[in-house]
Amino acid sequence: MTNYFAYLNLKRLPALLVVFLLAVILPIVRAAWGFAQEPDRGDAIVSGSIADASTLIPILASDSASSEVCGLLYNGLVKYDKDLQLVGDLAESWEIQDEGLTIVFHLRRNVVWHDGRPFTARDVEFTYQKLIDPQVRTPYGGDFERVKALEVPDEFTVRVTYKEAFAPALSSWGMPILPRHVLEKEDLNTTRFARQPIGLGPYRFKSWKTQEKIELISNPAYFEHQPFIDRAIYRVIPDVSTIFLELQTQGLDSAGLTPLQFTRQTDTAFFKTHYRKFRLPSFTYVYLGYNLDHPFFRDKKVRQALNHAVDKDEIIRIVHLGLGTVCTGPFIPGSWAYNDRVKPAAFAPALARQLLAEAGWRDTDADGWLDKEGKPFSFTVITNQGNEERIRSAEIIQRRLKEIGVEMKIKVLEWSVFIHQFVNKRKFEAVILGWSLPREPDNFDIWHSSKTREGEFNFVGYSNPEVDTALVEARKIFDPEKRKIYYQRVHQLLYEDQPYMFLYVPDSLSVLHNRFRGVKPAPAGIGYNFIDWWVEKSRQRYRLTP
Amino acid sequence: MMKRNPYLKIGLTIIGLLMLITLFAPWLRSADPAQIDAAQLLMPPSSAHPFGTDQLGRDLLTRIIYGARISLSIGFIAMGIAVAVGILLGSLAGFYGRLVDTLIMRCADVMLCFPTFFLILAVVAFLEPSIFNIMAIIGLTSWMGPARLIRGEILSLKEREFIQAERALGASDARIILRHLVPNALGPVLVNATLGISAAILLETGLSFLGLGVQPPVPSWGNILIEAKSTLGVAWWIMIFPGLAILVTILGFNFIAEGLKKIIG
Amino acid sequence: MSTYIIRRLLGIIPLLFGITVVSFFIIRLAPGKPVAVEQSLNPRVSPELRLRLEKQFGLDKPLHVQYLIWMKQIVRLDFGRSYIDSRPVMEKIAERIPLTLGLNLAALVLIFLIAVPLGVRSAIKADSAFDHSVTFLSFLFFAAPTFWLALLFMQFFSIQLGWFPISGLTSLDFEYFSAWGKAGDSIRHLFLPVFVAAIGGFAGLTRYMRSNMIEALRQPYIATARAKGLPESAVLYSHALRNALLPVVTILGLSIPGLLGGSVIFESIFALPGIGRLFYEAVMTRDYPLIMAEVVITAVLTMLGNLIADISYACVDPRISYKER
Amino acid sequence: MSEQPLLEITDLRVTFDLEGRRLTAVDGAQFSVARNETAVLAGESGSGKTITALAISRLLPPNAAISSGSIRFNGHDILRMSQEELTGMRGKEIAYIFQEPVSFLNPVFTIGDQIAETIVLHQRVAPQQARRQAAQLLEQVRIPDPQRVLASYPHQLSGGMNQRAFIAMSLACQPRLLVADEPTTSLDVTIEREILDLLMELKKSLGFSLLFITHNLAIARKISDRVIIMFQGKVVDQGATDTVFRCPRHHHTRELIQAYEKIGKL
Repeated sequence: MTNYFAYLNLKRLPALLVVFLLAVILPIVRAAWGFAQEPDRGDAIVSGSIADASTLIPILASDSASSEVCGLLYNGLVKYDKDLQLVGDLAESWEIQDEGLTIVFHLRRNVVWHDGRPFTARDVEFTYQKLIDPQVRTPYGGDFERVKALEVPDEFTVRVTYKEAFAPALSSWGMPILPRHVLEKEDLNTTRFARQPIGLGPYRFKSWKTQEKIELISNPAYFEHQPFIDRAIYRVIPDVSTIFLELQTQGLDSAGLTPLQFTRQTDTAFFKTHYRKFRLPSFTYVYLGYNLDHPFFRDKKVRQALNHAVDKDEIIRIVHLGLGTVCTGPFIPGSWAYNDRVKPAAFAPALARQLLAEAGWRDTDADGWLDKEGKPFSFTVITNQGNEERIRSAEIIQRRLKEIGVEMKIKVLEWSVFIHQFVNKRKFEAVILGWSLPREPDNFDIWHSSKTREGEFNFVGYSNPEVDTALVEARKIFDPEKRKIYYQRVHQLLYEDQPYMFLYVPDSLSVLHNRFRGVKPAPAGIGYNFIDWWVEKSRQRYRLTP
Repeated sequence: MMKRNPYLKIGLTIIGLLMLITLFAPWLRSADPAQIDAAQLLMPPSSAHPFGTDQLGRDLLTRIIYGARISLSIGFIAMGIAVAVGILLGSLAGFYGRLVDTLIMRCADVMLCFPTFFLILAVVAFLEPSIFNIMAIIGLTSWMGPARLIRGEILSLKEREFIQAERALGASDARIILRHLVPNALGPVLVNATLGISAAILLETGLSFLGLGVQPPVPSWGNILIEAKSTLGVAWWIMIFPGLAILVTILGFNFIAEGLKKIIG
Repeated sequence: MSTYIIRRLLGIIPLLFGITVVSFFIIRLAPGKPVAVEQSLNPRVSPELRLRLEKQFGLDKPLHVQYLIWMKQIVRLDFGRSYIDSRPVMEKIAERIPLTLGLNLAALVLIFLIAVPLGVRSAIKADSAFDHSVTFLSFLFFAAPTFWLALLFMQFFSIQLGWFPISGLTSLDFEYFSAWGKAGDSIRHLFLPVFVAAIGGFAGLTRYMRSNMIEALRQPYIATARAKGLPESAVLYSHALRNALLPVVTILGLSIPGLLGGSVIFESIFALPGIGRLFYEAVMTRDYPLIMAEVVITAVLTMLGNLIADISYACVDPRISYKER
Repeated sequence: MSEQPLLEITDLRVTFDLEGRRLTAVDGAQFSVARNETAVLAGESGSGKTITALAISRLLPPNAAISSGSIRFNGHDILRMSQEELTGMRGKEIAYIFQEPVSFLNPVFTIGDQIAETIVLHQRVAPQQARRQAAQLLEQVRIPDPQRVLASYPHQLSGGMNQRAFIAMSLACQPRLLVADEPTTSLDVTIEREILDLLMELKKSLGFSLLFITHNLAIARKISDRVIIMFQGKVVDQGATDTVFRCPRHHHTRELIQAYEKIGKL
């Protein structure tokens, strides 16, 4: 005691005060401000999903419900971070060698599967073999067929050699990795594993009641850290109106919203007290594609004219209640490949008429419709049934085109018939469709002039040698800084050529119960840091054990 | 005939009024049912829009009136097809008997085993959900009722004296069937068909709910009503008015059927 | 009696054949291809892969050959595997069918419990205010589109009054409930769906019961019963009701397809994992093996339902078994 | 004939309400039936005889009503009876047999059940006892295989057999009055004779009054002590059988008799 008091000399008093302040007052202040508080564990998050998952083997899953659940169960070698940059996941680091022909991944060493077995390079090798196995019904084989050889020099190194340099390859290694020791002797197409998977992600599989719910529980051994929220529950609610009603009774914690739900239906005191709404750009765009072999649309001037005749802002205003942005090209707005010097064409009906007149389209018989060589400008646009937004967009475009004397008929088709008999066979005059905007900007399959066979994706028949070259060159370069030159050029050329009338990028709208803390919206959305979300003990709604 | 038959009276009044409304639709509401008005999205009922407006600012009353055209024609044409097929097959089966009868009635038995909605769903989903396809499919999956009725009536009628006499006079089969048997058997079929009309209208609503009904922008009561799903909580009028329109119409047809039953039975 | 049953049993053979033919060809003659083959316009899927999948599924063979292959399978009760998740189709249906059957059975019981007394009372008090209001109400319920009623009910009973949960089968903490808690929870979840499923059926059965009863009351044997000195209640509820009730058995059989069909809608809106919902998904993804299996199975169920109804009718109604059949 | 008649109907008027129109079916009928007497109520169809017969135990359809008159049975005013008194009397005091036994027997109960039901109802005996009595009754109406018939449903039996069973059921409680409404009309001539013989024989052995309703004057003449002729809802002629047939008072009776004489049936 005496010794202790001997320390207490006056000279040190200010320092002690500082220590005291730090030790006692700061935590109170921090707690009061609500930051850096130690997160509580517990509770569950209940998400509503329109569709059930089909399989929990990620390399077989092509639907978004399956992919979402798989996202919490598995990891890939790489992932996109909150700013859409490619970073390591199961791979700690990687090197690009031989001018892009070889990628060497160095794997994390402390990762274990949910059954306790260690994760090794053999699992990566196994997953790769399954991806290229013709017997396995995976839709993702394409990127991996370019691999010349995959070697495993040691337990924690994977060396992939490509036939030619292929930049999109790197992102393809975001493919979730499967456990070799469990699946080695299984037929992937039919294995029970699809419904009781073992992964290595932040959550472990608990139960799956078909068409009812999937339940996951947090993985204490997750290599980053155990998630704070104990359970993640996906409830299947096939009808949007039911989802909305469930939200009204707090039966769901998170769900996607329609624009109307976002702006009006959730604009109530109830929603404001219990929920938080998020509005982020979605990674999709909607367009009107022309069949470029059609005599009307061969002329670039006509396409540019039509682009001027349609008010995209109006479409966004009516169809998405203003929740979206005008689209100018097939890249994620704000991403490195996106060319922000490409500005949307002005809505200018007069200019449109003028351009059409220059292209030979005039209303010679004064019937209100433009014509050329005796043919009126009348075409049919097809779109798929079940997508209200596309149909409504079509109706608005129809009205705007009518104002400049162009008749557009709308035909709504059942999806499979639409794709198989019209789009794949290129039997259409114009089509309204959407593409997703992958984080990897390679657009080769959609725009390269070689991709116009039946069932391929350049079904509008676009061909521009400069775009072709740029697409091919860009694939060989890994460095985004150099790669972006090509894509930005492609972006510019596409907007000038107008093979599509690029319409809009809708916003992705969602609602989340406001008891969840640690949610930080970023360009990638909100889900990227899900394992850091937490709920204060007093506000937790679900218990894990009785 | 109408005396002391309040069901028939009410039913005919409802459906009669409805027919008049659909007939004179363009004069009743001059607006274009597809006219989008960005300034008038989801407006509650007012003097300009007595039933309010929908998500695209279209006048709901106009859409319901034009929707009546579509929905009623679905009802009538689908049932027309069902009755035509039913009469044809039923009278063939009843009149010729034996193999023809067995064959046709077995087909009817098979068709009756299927939950009709499943069949319709599968076919509508696979074909284009155009109005015509919907009518045709509903019609072709509901002929069994009329066919059975016609067959039964014909079986009991064909041995009657007047038919025997007609036959003795050398009348052709077709003449006997069309002039004597079918008209005599028509009563119960009429009741069945009236109920069938309302069933067809309801069926289209069900298909619309699943996104497989008449496709917008063509307004049908089904696809007008399903907008209520996406506007829950902000537009009660979209929930109430189209729903009531369907309700009253179906009620009308069922009342007529009930009234007819009274007359026939 | 036994000859009647045997004859009916033999009669199902051509029916079964017809059912498979219709199921197969209606579905397979439609244009378009399964989504599993189509892969929903995914740029990652090459045309070659699609051809390969087509081959794996046997879709490259001529249609009649596919039919024969399929028939060979289904006589062994093997309906193949789903295109979507490769699970055996029978397994997928088996896990869903109890819910749908259970729900529909509950709905039938409810319909019966409400419609029979109402119909009988209406008949006894024919043309009274009671009769007219029952008629009107049952017509009214019959006239309302199912999903519309469901939405109205959900808004009123679940949101305004908070009596029932909106959707689903059980609460999320179900497994932690006591046995009674579980039972209560299930009933609360299933009440609205069963009620909505039943509502369209009230009208039919009430009307049917009413006219049967009126018909029965007109029969001469009722005069006999009265002439014997039976009290009115015995005349109505023993002599007339028994006659009026018997044909209802066959109606129950006939109502199976309608209820099954209706389950597509209420299973969607109440988020219930039954076969109606499964069928809709199968149709939307063109999961041929699943669609065909489901059509066949529901048709066979309906057929068996009718058969059982007819046979039990023949058993309970002495008039049938000795007459023409 | 000095004692009080068993059944006495005075000025009976029955009206029907047919969708708002009033229709008089029985218009001031007046007649009586004495104990142990066989009275025949005759007339062509639509003359109101069946309605009159039904009115006796107030078994009229709901849209018919007795608008005036009185019915006295064994000293009681039937029109003033309570519902309980009525049901106690029906089947026990006054029994009926009808034209088409198959449709007047309930198709979904066995013959045994239907006979036993009446016995249990009025005699308050145990069901087994009732069943035994039923078997005896069937023997009494000369049914050869009573056990089989007891277990049979009406449509399994012939018309004659059904009518015998029906008679057995009606007589189960030894009624004072049996009202037989055209009980043989739907039967073959040979069966008709058998049934008539049976009825007369039972009447003799059991001793009840019989009100027999028929349009057939031949039968009327053969079995009756007294005839009552109805025409258009009115009783136009009545009296001892011989008297009426010998010198009919009303022209309609005359026409009827002449019609029968012409075809040689009388």
